[in-house]
Amino acid sequence: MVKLAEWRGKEIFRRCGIPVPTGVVVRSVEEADGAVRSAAVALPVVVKAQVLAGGRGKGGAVRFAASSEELRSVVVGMLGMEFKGETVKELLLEPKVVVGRELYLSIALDRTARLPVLLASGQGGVEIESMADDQLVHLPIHPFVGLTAYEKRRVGGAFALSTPASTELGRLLDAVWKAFQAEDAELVEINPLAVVDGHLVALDAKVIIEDDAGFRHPEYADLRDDRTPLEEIAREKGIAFVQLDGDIGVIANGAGLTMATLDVLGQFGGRPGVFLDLGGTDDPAKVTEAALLMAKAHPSVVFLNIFGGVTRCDTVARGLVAAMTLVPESDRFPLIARIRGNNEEEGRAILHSAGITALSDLKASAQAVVAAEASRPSARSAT
Amino acid sequence: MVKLAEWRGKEIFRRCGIPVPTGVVVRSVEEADGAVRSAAVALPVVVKAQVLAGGRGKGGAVRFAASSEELRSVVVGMLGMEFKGETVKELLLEPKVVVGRELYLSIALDRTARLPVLLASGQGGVEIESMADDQLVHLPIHPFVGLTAYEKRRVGGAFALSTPASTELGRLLDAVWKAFQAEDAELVEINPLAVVDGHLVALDAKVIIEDDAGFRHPEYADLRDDRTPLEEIAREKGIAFVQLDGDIGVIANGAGLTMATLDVLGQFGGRPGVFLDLGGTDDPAKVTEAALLMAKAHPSVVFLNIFGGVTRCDTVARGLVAAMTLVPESDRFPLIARIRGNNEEEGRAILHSAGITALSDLKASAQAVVAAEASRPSARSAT
Amino acid sequence: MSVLVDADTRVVVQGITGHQGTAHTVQMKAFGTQVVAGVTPGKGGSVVEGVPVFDSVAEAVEKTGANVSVIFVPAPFAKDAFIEAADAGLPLVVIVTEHIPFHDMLTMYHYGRLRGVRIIGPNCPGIGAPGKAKVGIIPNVVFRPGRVGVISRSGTLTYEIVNGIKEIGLGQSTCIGLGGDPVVGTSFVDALPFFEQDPDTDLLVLVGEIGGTAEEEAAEYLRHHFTKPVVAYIAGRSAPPGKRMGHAGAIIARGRGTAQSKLAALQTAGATVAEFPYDVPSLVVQGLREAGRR
Amino acid sequence: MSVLVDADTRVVVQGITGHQGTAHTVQMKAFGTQVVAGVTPGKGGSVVEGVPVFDSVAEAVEKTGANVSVIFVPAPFAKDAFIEAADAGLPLVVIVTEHIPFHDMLTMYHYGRLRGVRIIGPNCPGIGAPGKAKVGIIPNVVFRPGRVGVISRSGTLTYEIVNGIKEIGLGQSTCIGLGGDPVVGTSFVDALPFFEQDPDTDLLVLVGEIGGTAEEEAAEYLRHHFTKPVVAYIAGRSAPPGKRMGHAGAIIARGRGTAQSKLAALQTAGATVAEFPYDVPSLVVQGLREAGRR
Repeated sequence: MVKLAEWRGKEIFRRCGIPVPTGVVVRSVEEADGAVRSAAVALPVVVKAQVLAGGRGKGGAVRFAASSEELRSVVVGMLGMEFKGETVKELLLEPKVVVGRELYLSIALDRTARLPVLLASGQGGVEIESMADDQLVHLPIHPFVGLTAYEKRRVGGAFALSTPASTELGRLLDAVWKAFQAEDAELVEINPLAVVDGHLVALDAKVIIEDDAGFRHPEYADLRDDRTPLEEIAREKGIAFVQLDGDIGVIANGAGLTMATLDVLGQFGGRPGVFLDLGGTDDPAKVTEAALLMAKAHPSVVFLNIFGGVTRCDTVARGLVAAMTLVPESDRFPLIARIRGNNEEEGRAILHSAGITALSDLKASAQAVVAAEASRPSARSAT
Repeated sequence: MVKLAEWRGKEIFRRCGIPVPTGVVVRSVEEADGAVRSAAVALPVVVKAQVLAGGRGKGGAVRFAASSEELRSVVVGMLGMEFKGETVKELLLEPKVVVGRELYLSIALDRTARLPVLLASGQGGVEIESMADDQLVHLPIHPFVGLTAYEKRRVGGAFALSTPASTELGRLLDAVWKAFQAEDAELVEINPLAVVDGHLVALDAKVIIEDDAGFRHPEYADLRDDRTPLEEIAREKGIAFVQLDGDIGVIANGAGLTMATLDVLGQFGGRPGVFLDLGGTDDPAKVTEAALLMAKAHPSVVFLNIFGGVTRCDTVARGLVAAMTLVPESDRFPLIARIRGNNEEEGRAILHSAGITALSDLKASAQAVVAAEASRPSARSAT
Repeated sequence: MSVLVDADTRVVVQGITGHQGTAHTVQMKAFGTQVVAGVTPGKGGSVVEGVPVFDSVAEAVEKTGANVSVIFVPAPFAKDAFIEAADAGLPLVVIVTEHIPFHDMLTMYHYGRLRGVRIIGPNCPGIGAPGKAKVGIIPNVVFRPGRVGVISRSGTLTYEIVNGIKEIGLGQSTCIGLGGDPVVGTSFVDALPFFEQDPDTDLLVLVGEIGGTAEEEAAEYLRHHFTKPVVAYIAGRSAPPGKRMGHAGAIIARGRGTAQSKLAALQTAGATVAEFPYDVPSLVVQGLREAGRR
Repeated sequence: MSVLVDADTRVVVQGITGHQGTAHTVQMKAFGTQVVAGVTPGKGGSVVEGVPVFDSVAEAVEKTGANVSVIFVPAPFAKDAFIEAADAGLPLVVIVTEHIPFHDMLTMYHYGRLRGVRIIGPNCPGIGAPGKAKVGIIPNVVFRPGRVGVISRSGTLTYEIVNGIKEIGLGQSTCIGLGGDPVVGTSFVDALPFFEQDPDTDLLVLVGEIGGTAEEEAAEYLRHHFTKPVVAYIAGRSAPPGKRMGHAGAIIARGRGTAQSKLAALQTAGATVAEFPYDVPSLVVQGLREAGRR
């Protein structure tokens, strides 16, 4: 999933016909000065940190400036600040407006109905989690027919707008639906959708693009901002790699098996630090990739749990032994392996000969891993 | 149904991304001269009469000119000529090309499947009626998914193109489907779709727009070229009015009843000249409209056959009597009425008092109408 | 029993505040139909001819238990009105509106299939089952309870023929006008099984017209799957090719859809073909007699 | 009997000439499955592992009588491959391909419903009925004929659990891996009725994972409509919120989709919940014993 910064979301909105304020993105005090001097944006302005986390207003990541001096000091204060783990590198400057009303509008996926669903509320500006269900209009949109007139009337009823905003609503809803479809979005959220001088304006933009649709959207290839560098490398190799809070690295094949392995470790008091899912394969080449990637995360101990389905376990074992020799000395990690499936005894024998602990029972393996971790100081660095 | 002239069809093609030759429409020798002088089109040119009937090539409505002198003489010869009942008013000038191959491509409606259907043939340039079924690829297109890759491959197989034409085909097919949908077309036909210098080019364009979608296409409001003036007036009043070859005017309510009335007349040797369908209503106001319209067609005798469903027959009869007084003296016509339904006796009595023959039996009425026609000289003028 | 509608039919009228919607609400009620709700956006809360009006179909269904919709809204809004009815869960929608673009109707038809909604129409007179319910605009005067089923692509011609059946002393089980458009929600072939299965129908009258191949497909079905006697009439024997005869669907295109082709197919399938509309009633009597039903 | 596939299953492999397609064709044949055709556009006429390859699904169906498709084609082409299979009239399509955009899958799912096509997957291991047929990629070694049904959202974890059932001396009736994507063609709720009705299934093992509410909906169904014993395991108890755990669908979003919520729902519905995956086999034995089936 690719969460887009507000200003990128607003670019999409503009392209699809959703009205947004005229804003400028700046990355330095000089750029901010220049934006005001060139009249690209008029004072007073609102300065919005382009971070992906929510709650910016309360957290000081949205501020106002009435003069060039004030703007300079606000920009200096905001650039480089940490906000919920993100460093502020970009600021969006927009003219400060007088907001008449704040509404909520989004389209996301309803997995159960297998339909996109539009959510609308006449009480926007707060997080959707805090809205009562009866404040929300909930409308499934069938992709074969799109948003219909009766659904637009339902939203109109929830918003209870006056003209001209009321007459603008139909086109705005079409544009939001268009953005959701054309961008292969998981989420398009406008919160708040504001009434300014009687007109509808999207004051914020939250757009999440689906990863799997990347082949249709090369323009988002560089925007996977919420991944760690290792997660990014893994993604390129088709490996699911999630960094967690603990010290134990877990390599398994298949999302369910990897999760189950984490769960078992957890039950015995182990704290997993890396979730590495080979993606349902027991291909020895992929096992090698995984071992090298795991090494870079400097785990205190690694638990490898492979169910050999298609490939034979002895083949997987040989691949693993080979992989361990490729790991640089400095990055070596203690490994406990559990291999099940075709030819499993032979596979375990190969691992034993290479000095790798190889077990067959998941419970016993997990206990051994937790014991091994407890006996070692943490070697994991913050990569 | 609005049949578009070739050049209008090609404008749509151009907009949708279907390659067409660069052409110029001219309406006089001066315009043709100017087109060549300004290099809007280069000699040698093909000169195509913009008429709606088919078979232009064989009928002398498509000619060639290699020089300005020849062009002038061709244009003089073609403008104003009659072609299958149409007067040639516009000519399309296009550069003459060397055609490699001629293909056939169209999308129309399959009523039974309730799906648009794409027809393609590697042997184009002849009328589709003359193509053998096994020369035609027949592909239903589901509006919820559009043209799919496998269908495009089927067309590709039928066309057996070389590059670059083969690589252009997918986009062209998408464009044809887009034209069919976006224009609310009944038919989009490219015959021939030609290979010129290795590239695909639509050398002809036949586009028929559906009447009922007129509210989405005000741009076609003035283009209903295949209607007579009376048919056009009728259409505006919501009356179905078809001019036929005979002398008897038929007014009835409902398409089926009107057709059945014609059929019965035909069985007794009558020759209907006007089919006037009030459209399933027995509204007296509409009966009045119909009588006035019918008068303009100067029928020798008029047969009015109304089944009174919602309105009472006496009300309809009074409306009819009133209508007859509004018809100008010069346009008066003998009328035989048959009214059935609610209060029919009273209705017939009212008509009798006004001197209008009113019967109840369809067979007897039709016989009376035919007899009345036979006893009169034809008064119908060619409106 | 009857076909598609019965005494439990509860009708919501979409477009009830329009001229046609109001007029036919009166007529349906006079027929004895339970017209339980109307829908006109923005007019919710009002009452038309004793029928409560709602802003949405979903609300109408929730408050009144409506289980059939009849649509009278103008053509540009008909698609949305239908989708609203389908989304509200109604299993049967009768669309009286004419001049709906067939591109819209394609969407409606296939969306209806996806949702399990049967559409009658568009551009149709609807359904009437004497003594039970009428959903649509067939004049009340032509009906009389009986055992003859009628299925048709036309309007007033059907009224004539149904009226003729009444005048000869018989009555109808259910009459369905399928509509004269090129794309209809329910064709002859779709509707024939209902009449085959209806224990209250002894004989079927089929009224067709030129254009398309619906009658030829019906003939195929009749031949293989229909056991009751059929009397058929086809309008448009004298229609010239290439002209739209009133109905958007009534056009002889490229030599297809002629009355002759349809008549031949129906005759081959064993139907009794009426040469004139006024011959239908006596052929019905004869058909019932031969089938031992009268 | 078995669920969805049986000895009459005739498989066409879409994308048979790709690495995965070829490898699993070999495995499916080794399982005893009738793999009758492959499809790769442009490679018609060739033969892969003894299986004839065609240019189109329609041709494959016509020539070989294939009645199930399994799709291995890359994600960008999967939607078209599925529509081709649906248009060719196949009633069941197993989609192994992963990383299909859910927007594409929405179209596929609803088009499948319109066409009456059941989809298993995408991003799924498929279906295996020991002794009958396997359509997909579940390793052959884990199977053994028996009377335990397995239904799951994951792949290898299921192999582990199915293998465990074999190792304890039992066997499986049918195993279905539904896939780990947010939008799947067949969810637990859709598949449960098959197992309820399957006379060869005595007990069902349900393997779920975090994300979405499919397990909660399954629990509702189990409670009201399922009469056989159920052993359930849910992966992801230790997963942190907001992170995609391998499967696109495995994410705890806004506090919903936690293992705790799913476990509670299943327990309330009467399922026996396994704390560890390795506990499943013994709970199956116990469940069968209590049900008097062993």
